[in-house]
Amino acid sequence: MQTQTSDTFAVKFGRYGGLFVPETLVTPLVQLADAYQRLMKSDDFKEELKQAMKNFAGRPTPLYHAKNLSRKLGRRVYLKREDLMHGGAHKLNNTLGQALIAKRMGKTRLIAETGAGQHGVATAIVGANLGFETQIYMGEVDIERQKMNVYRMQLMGAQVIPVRSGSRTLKDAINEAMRDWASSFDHTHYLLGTAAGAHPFPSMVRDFQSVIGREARRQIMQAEGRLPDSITACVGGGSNAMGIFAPFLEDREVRLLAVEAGGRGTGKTDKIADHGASLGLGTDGILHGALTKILQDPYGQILESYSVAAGLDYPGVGPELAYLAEKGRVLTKIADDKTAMNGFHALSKLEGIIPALESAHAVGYALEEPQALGDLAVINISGRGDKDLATVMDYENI
Amino acid sequence: MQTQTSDTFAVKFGRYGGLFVPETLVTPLVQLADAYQRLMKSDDFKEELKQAMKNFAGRPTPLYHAKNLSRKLGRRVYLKREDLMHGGAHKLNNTLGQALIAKRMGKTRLIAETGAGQHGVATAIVGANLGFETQIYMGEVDIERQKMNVYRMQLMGAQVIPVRSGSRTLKDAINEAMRDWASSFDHTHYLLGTAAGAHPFPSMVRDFQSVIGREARRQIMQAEGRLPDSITACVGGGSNAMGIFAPFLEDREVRLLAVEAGGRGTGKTDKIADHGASLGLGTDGILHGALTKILQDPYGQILESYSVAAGLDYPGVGPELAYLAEKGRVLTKIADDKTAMNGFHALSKLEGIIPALESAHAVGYALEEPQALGDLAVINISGRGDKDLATVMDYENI
Amino acid sequence: MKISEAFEKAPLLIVYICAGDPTPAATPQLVRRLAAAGADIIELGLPHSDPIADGPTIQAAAQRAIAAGMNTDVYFQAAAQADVPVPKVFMGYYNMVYARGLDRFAQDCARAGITGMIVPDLPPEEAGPLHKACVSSGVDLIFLAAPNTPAERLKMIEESTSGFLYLVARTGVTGARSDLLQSTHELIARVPGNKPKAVGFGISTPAQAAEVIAAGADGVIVGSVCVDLIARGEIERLEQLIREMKGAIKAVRGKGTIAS
Amino acid sequence: MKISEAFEKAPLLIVYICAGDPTPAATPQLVRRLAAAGADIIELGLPHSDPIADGPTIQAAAQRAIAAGMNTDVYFQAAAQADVPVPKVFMGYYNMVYARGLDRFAQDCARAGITGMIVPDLPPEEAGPLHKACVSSGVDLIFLAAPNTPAERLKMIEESTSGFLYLVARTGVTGARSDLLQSTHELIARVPGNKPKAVGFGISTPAQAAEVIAAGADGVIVGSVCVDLIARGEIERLEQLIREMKGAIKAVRGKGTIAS
Ligand SMILES: Cc1ncc(COP(=O)(O)O)c(C=O)c1O
Ligand SMILES: Cc1ncc(COP(=O)(O)O)c(C=O)c1O
Repeated sequence: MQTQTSDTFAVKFGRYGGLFVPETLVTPLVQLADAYQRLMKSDDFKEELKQAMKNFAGRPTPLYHAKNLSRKLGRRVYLKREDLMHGGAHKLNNTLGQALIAKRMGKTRLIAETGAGQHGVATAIVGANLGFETQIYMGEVDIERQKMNVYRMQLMGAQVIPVRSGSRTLKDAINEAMRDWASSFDHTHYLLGTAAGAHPFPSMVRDFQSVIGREARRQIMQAEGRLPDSITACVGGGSNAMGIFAPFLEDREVRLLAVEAGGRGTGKTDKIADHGASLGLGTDGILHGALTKILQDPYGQILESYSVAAGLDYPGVGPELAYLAEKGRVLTKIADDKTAMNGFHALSKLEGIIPALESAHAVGYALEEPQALGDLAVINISGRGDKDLATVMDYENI
Repeated sequence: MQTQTSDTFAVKFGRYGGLFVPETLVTPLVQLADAYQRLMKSDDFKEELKQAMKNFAGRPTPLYHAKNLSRKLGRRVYLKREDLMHGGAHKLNNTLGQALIAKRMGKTRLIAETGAGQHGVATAIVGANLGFETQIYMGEVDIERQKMNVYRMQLMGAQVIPVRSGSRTLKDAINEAMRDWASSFDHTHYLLGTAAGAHPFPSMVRDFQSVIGREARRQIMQAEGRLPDSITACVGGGSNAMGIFAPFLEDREVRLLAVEAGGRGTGKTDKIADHGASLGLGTDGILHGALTKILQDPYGQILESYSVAAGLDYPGVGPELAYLAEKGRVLTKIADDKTAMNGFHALSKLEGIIPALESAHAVGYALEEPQALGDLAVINISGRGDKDLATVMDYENI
Repeated sequence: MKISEAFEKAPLLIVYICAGDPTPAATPQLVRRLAAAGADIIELGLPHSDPIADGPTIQAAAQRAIAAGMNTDVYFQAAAQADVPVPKVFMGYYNMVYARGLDRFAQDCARAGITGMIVPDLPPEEAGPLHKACVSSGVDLIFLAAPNTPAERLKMIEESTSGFLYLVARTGVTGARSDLLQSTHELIARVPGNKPKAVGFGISTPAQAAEVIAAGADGVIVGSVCVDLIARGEIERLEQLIREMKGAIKAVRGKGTIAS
Repeated sequence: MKISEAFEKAPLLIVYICAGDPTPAATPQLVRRLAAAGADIIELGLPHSDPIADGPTIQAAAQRAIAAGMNTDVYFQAAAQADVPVPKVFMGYYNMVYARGLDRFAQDCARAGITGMIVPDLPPEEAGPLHKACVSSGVDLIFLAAPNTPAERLKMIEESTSGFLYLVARTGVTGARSDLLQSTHELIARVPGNKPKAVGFGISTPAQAAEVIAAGADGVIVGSVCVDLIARGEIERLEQLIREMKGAIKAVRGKGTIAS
């Protein structure tokens, strides 16, 4: 899967990726990469992960033939149901994998960043389940708007630490977690939540998430006897997208559609980007340890992003997606807030499935450009929308 | 499974059960019973249900060996993970089954009652998915305290009808749904949400829910090579309990523990019962079409029940449970609000699983009386607790 | 008075009220006024917390009555005090009967001069024990049939009922409506056997009452409209309505004169 | 001035400030005063929106500076205006360098009299392209080593760095602390090769500075404490501190006199 490695130091995807971090973090990351490489070859570890995925997380998730949505779009549409995962999103695929690694590395504490709180919840889940002390960095602004997820984390024994620096949102929570890790790596694992950041996170998170694509591949072959014409996934940092795309990368006939957040519109590029479309509208730069596509001003200051879906509200993207998009293997699409809301309502009404606002971007895009999907399409429903009800009510002034 | 039938009219469980409804409802119920009997023998129907359970609802749900809870209780404890079902609770097992029957009977509209909103949500899900017009009766009081579930139903296209009669809670919502059905049965199916009410609901709901127990039986045999010493489930109307108990009824060595809501305490029996323990503290009577154990005053007026878990806040219980409890096959236990809160927090912290407040009654009981569970125990986690966060925060003045 | 005696003078006007509404104390006198105005049978409802066969009007009456102190003990006192020359019939939900004990309930009826029982949520198939108690106490147990009752079942119900057969004019719950349905006519026509049959649910006008009698019924039952007038305190209008209804049905098929 | 020349007079005091804090206009004069007070090398930080290696003090300074209008163009103007007889060194995050273009950035440094670059989030392994640009422009590229850097890697970093080797006194981020750690001593002792080595991160007192030099370092870097005094407008106290620190390190292993 890895398109190029610069010797043993850090995986690169074309020119993207790498390991751009303060020296203090280099060795912890290298050790993590080593442990990860080693454990992914261990049958014992793989079996432990497999059992946890099955008995705790609820895998496999179904691939559901959405008959009503199919009728509406005039093609066969299947939904990969990550909304049925424990915790309510694909996030647990990754946190479970990383926490099991951390355990084997002898770590006793987990730290993580979170924006909407989904990754924080998924980290709190594994923290409780596997007996870690768990601390979650979360921007003060996000704490305010995601009270219920804050409470879920606390219920599971995690401590939520307010981040007051910068824009006080996700990107600053990542900064703060990295700062913590720079002095705590001895006993602490930094559990990054998406397929972005420094090596080995993009590869590791992709690998843990690619269970989505492996299952989907088996399931669509069983249901239809062929590969789909397209796979559509939303992109925040890129973990659910890379997770479902990865096992199909060699199948050139499968169109891979990455839908980013268009937010309030893609015009502005001042101090604040009114969107989260780093893949489509960003430029090359370094953020959180990797060279990738980012939203930045001409001097290299990172812009604040925006999306109604907190999980897509990030000014960077995983380096592998940046590479695949540039190569043309992944097609970059944009769905704005309104399109996402449309997807949210349509899937709820048509199928009785309330998608996460993040996933609703993928659905909304499909509703707008059905012909892009081909005859047989898979859409990744990365999470459920229960967490978003207050946001949607707010958005619609209910 | 049915212990006695009084010819073809209505199944009885010992003296419990039956069909005590206005004449207008007799024929619709008899027709439903006939259709149900017929369809449960149809391979075609069974296959359709099986596929929907697998691809849409997310079955099988795991049977999870909860290591931390096991350690705490000093015995092996497995959790049946109905919290991972689509919609967040076991309710969909039943609504999916009934809606598929309704479809085959040519009905175009679903009505249902709901208290906490879980059954309403599960009905709205199948309504949307299978193309029914859907109306949900819900007490005005419950609408006020379960705003998010009301919104979920509406998102999926269901109409929520406020019930202003009686105590304006679940029992009155059932009354109102029965009144609707008395004139709408031609094109409408009344989708009752628990294993209570008139024949054929108690048998039908039990049968649809008993997929829980069938899976659990297979799973525990696979994991442990033997049947459990006990199975613990919470009881509102009795659907999740009967669902997991039913396949074990013949296995006398498996202790079946039915945990009811003790609410604020079991002392009072004035106009309002401060609990929901109809099985343990109720007396014989007729409610919603069945002879069963109910909470009533000496004259036969139905008492208002109470529990912090809205889904257990019902002054009746399914007739089969009443029979099994009287026979001693099912042991009746009571967990009050405080015990349930304890279970809620303990499972969240120990395992990273936030249970529904209903299910938390079963967990709380287990924490209080671990020795009652034997060496190998199964606890049914009938739903997830996301719906209850505001309630718990309120309860704890957070 | 036995119900069967009353039906010798069919067509009859049967009037339902909710005992205890507005107060338990008011009930005996109210019953007397209804009988005086022309009611041939008084159906005296025992209010229940969960009246699933009833529409909003009777639900509300039941709530008022319960709040005013009505209960089964008070009910029988009130019924006994309501000394009228026409049959009194109990109407109420099975749980209220069950809670008191079937035998005791039937005996209490007999003692209070109640000669029939209508239990709308008790189909004949489930009624064995109560039937036995009623027979012991000499109380008629009256069953209901509905427009959607199939032929075979209708026959069984007709055979099971005693006193009269209660024909439900329409599917749905109690409550005044202004129309009458084709299905009501069909139901009346479909009934086998020779027992008296009275039609209720939704009948509120003299014209409807007349229509039902013309269609072959032996009695007409009015409920919600009466309960509604009582709720508004318009007892004289209620008496007037009873007189008009009585006139209307007797005009169709009567002895020519209005009783009392 | 070339960095290597400066280290001929080791031990050195290296002072970090955040360019543009409190205002871009104030920076050149501030640099002059620091040099005049005894700073042997000035590290001029280019503020970044996301300074992951920095603690709260420098984060806040960066935010103030950006708000006050600091950007890369302004930075180079200010640096050029800050004409001092000691080396000026760029300190900033890689994205700021990358955004301008590596060659252009190195050339701008040279043009502004900046003779070294410290990029804390750029390990040698990723620094190939910038190294080339620096060589072309005659600018030293200074790498960092940390207490948790393993031996082999330490060797590689020492070989890669030019100007001097930046030893991170402790794991974690920048920010004043009052202690010094055993691991700092060990790190100083562990460094192979002969390049000058300066210790920074958390050093804020003359005693700490002296301890570091006594342990074998060729320079000591102070940052957060200076930024803090600037934030409070206490420039004279800053000058005083620099004088004291300079005195302390020279007392350990110096030519006996305090420079300037
Ligand atoms: C449900 C859901 N989908 C998608 C995302 C976006 O993240 P990623 O791009 O890593 O899948 C998030 C992030 O929180 C999420 O919660
Ligand atoms: C999660 C959950 N568990 C249990 C119950 C109680 O119902 P039953 O006894 O039918 O399982 C409910 C009812 O809403 C529920 O939502």
